[in-house]
Order: sequence, then C-alpha cells, then structure tokens
Amino acid sequence: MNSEFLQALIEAVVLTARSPVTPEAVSMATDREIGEREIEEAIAALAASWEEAERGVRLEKAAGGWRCVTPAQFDHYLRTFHGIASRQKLSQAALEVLAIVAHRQPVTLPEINFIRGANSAAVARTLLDRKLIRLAGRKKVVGKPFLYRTTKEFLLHFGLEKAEDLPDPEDLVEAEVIADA
Amino acid sequence: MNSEFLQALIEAVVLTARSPVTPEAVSMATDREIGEREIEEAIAALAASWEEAERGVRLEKAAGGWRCVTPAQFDHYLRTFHGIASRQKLSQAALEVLAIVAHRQPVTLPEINFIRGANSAAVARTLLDRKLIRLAGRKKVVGKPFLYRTTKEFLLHFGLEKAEDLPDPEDLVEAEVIADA
Amino acid sequence: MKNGAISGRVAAGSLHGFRAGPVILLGVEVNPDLADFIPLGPSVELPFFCGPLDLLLHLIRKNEVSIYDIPILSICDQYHEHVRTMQELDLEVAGEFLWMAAWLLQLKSKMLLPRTETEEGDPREELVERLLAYRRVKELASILHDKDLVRQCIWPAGIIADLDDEDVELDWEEVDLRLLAETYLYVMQRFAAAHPPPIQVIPLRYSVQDKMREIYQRITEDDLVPLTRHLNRRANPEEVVVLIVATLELVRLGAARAEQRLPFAEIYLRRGRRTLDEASFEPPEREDADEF
Repeated sequence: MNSEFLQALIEAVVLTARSPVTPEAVSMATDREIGEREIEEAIAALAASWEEAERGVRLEKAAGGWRCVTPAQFDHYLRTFHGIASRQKLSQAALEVLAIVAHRQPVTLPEINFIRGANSAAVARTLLDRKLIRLAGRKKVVGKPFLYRTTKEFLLHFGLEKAEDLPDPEDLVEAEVIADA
Repeated sequence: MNSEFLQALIEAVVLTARSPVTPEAVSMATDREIGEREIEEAIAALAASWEEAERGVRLEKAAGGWRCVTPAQFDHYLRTFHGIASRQKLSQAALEVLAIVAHRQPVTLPEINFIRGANSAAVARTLLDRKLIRLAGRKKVVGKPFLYRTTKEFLLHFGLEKAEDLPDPEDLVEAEVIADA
Repeated sequence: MKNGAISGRVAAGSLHGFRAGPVILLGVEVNPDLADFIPLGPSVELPFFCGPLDLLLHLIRKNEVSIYDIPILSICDQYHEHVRTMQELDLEVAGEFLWMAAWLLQLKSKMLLPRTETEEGDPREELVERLLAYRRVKELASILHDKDLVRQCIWPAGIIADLDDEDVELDWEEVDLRLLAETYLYVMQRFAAAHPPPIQVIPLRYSVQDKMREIYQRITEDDLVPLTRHLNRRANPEEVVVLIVATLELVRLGAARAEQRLPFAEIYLRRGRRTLDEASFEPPEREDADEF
C-alpha cells in the first residue's frame, strides 16, 4: 500500500465515520497490514495538508481520535444552506400529526395532542402554512375547538382524488392487500 | 469571494448535506451573491480535480444534485472498519420489478404481474421496505390499484440523475433483432 | 457499428447474467453453506427461473429457435417436462407455471388443427408479444444487476455539521401513502402502550368444588358418564375449563376413574374406589388467606 493510497483510505474512513477515528481502528481495517504508528503519521500529514490549503474540512484531534469538522468561516453559509434544505423536509412530529389528520379527519388539536401525548400546536401551524392541512369548522363540544382536515395539496402529493381514497392503514401495511388492490 | 474560497465552501456544503446538493441551493446560501452557473462550474471543477488525484472521496451527480461518495476500491476496508459483513444483493425477481417500475412508472402491481407472468406482491413489498420504490397514488380504474414509482433512493443507489437515464430496453432489443437478421 | 456493439453484448449472454452466485435449485434459493446437507436424492441441479416466461425464454434460447417462430409442439413438451421435474423434486410449483402449461397445451392443440381460412393471425402472436416484452425487462434488469454490484461498493460520505439540530427529517418527496400509514399505526401503538386498558376484575362464576360435587353426584347416580358429551353441552369455555379441572381432581383423589378404549374415543367416568363426603368439596384453607 503506497502512502497516497493510505491517505486516500484514511480520508474515506474519516469522512464516512460517525465518531472520532482512532489509528488502531484504521490499522485493524487493513488487517494490521499497516501499523498504528504509520497510520498516526499519515493522519497527521493529511491534517496538516488540509490545514495549509483552503479547504472545506479540516481534521481535528478529539476524544482519543480524529474527526472531520468544517472551518468556522463557513458557518454562516452552512446555516443558511441547511435552513434552505430543511424547507423541503418534514420532521417526524409533523409526519405524525399529518398521519393522524389524514386517517382520522376531521379531528381537533386536543384530540391530536391526546393521541400523540405531546403538544402539537406548533407542528399543526407548520402544516397549515405548508397547506397540507386546513381548518374545517369547529367541533360542537366545550371550547368549540377547530377541526382539521387534509387539503387538495395533500391529495395531489399522494396522487389521490379524494380523502376517502386513503387506504386503511392496517391493510396497506399488509402485503396481501397491496397485491389484491 | 475568490474561486478557492468558493470551492472550499462547496466542499463544506456537500460534506455536511444529507441529500444531493443543487447549485441553486448553494447559490441561495450565498444570498444569490454567486450565480447558479458559476457554482455549477465550480462543482464540476472540484469533481474533476478530486477524480484526478488519489482521493478517498469523489463527487457524483445523482438524483438532481451532487453528492460525495467513496470510490469502490475502498469498499473492503470500509466494510471492515464499519463492521459490515456483506450486503444483500437484489434478487433477479426484485431487479425485474425494479426494471418495470423504472421504465413504465407509474405502474400498478397487476401490470407488473402481467409483464413478468408471475406474482410480484412479495417482491414489491421488499422493494418498498428497501425504499427503492414508493406508492404514488391510485390508478383510476376498477379496483383502484396502487401506482408505483421509483424513489430518490433508487436514483442514488444506481447513480442516476433521473430514471429516464436508464437505457431504453426497446433500443437494446431492437439492436439484437437487427443483429439476428 | 454502435448497434452491433450493443447486440454483441446482448448476444454474449447478458441474459444469463444472474445465473452466477449462490447455488440455486429450481424455485428455491439455497444457502451455499447448507446446500450439501439438503437431501435431494439423485443430484439434479436445475437453473432457477423466476417465472414461466423466464423458463420459456430459457428453452427458446437453449433450442436456438427464433422467438418469432416458436416450435410450439417441442417447446410445450419440454416445458411440461420441466414442470414435471419440479413437481418430482417436491418443489412448490407456483400457480403461474401451471397456468402457462395450460396455455401452451391450448396453443399446441391449435397448431395441430388444420388452419381454417376464417381464422385470423398466428395463435402464437400473443405469446410472442409477451415474451418480447419480458425479454426487454430482463435486459434492463440485467443492466441494473451489474450496476447494483458496483454501486454496492460505494459509501456516501458526509460529516455532521455542528450547527444541525439532530431532529430526524424526512424528504417530503419521499413521503408516500405507506409511510403515512406506517406512521399512523406507530402513533396509535404508542398511544395504546401509554394508555393500557384498565384491568377488569371478573368474579369467577364457576368453582372447581361445585363442579366436583356435580360430577361426583352424576357418577354416583349413573355410574357411567360420557365426558366429552357432557362437556359438549357447555358452550362457555370458562365452565369447560373448570369442569376438566374438577374431573382431574376427582380422578386424583380416587373418587372417579376415567376410561378410554381407543385414542380419541369417548372418555367414560366411573365410580372410583373412594367415597367422598360433603366436607371433601369444601375449598381448601389457604395459609395466606388473611393477607388478602
């Protein structure tokens, strides 16, 4: 294994690792073909070369190993980028509220809160903003809470004509029914 | 912003992004200071320079954006490092169903069954579980069968920008017929 | 020459691209480690076909005949021979293989009949069309297979930005009906786990002692009690359970004998060697009774 290949290997390892990488673990990945000392040196050389050039990542020693971090000067841009990216995303909480509204509509916020065991007001607002759920009158009980239903946009996304076309969740998760349908 | 800084910024963005990065999103992260075209060019230049040198990662265009992946030659070491014994290969039946969905999407299970001449419900379920296909509404025919489409995960796994990039099987077979004649 | 190059690759047997890999017996995928231990009688190894069209294409290729002019008579016989072998090997033959067998038989009989003027077209036409469509699928599947092998060796790289909040986020594009349904079921299961139904205390309606007394009296009076017939009159499972326990208890005490001549025959209860007095039917005193 030449030193270029080793450096590339280390790069692949540190960029796919989820926690700090120790020279020992890399050595074991090469079946001990390369010793820990040699790997430690290669990592240090790699860290130094990344430090010199203008790079989007650097290697830092932390918690007994090495890990990749982004230099601080990119923070502003990264924050903006991830903010934009998250606009096309749905949190698990939002998906849960949407699933409850879809399968139990019309349903009130207190009912959603009760089922989820968590306050869902902020999530419901996000879903309202994204036009995935809508207000559909008030329930005639004490406090007259608003009722929620799914929207046209919701149906469009799931390729449905009307909310009644939503399949029974139990059935959908069973293979046989997918086959029969 | 000089070009070195831009390349480093792009590196930081693609290495922290969880899904393919579009030049548009990077441009928005710079408050449109840098145009999409310039960013596309910078990404392409970065991808080319990583390709040339022996590097542990490369940039590839897939599912409408750019993402960072490791070259195949490191697979053995990475699997040892991450402790993953082997991966499940897709069965012939699964590949056939995938081929039909990729080529004819949106398509229903009865249609898939007819083309394959075999029941494909169990296979479709496995592919749903592996997130290679997804449900995309119902067909407006008797019984309202579910429609299937390929996913972003499918594009990423096969390294495609879009499903249409797969070769048209018509062309392949026509070529063979011409050769037969 | 572009076409020629492609056809060369196709003709070079990319349709067989799947055949390598684990030992595959017809219709059953066998773990290579276990293959040696599976008793199969004479060693018969058949290629794996993932459907009747797959098998038909194989036969056409093996016989080196044109897909547009299939010799139905001989292909039909070979197909049936193959399905018979599958059945002899005790492999589960999926219905679709039998359905194709029936179709081929029908085509065979049509081919044997003299063609009439009124009849239009070739009876094989539909089969040819389906085979062609399926061959295209196999071709594309073969390309995906090769890609799958290479792509499996690729790892997504990425580091976690410190500024990210760790909330799991889903790509809205990837949210489909199934994920929505799964999420709903997950939420409802979590709800059910957090709100277990209140435990209902149902008083016992039948006591073993009462039943012991009842059976004992019947044995004493009739001397012969058919147990199953006696049980069958009771629809309530709770009562049936108590009756069986009571019967076993009587047999244990020697106050009754149970006889069965043949397996599954009626069980008869007779008087036992011991005579019981009324006190024997009182519930036994429990030492810890005070604690409750």
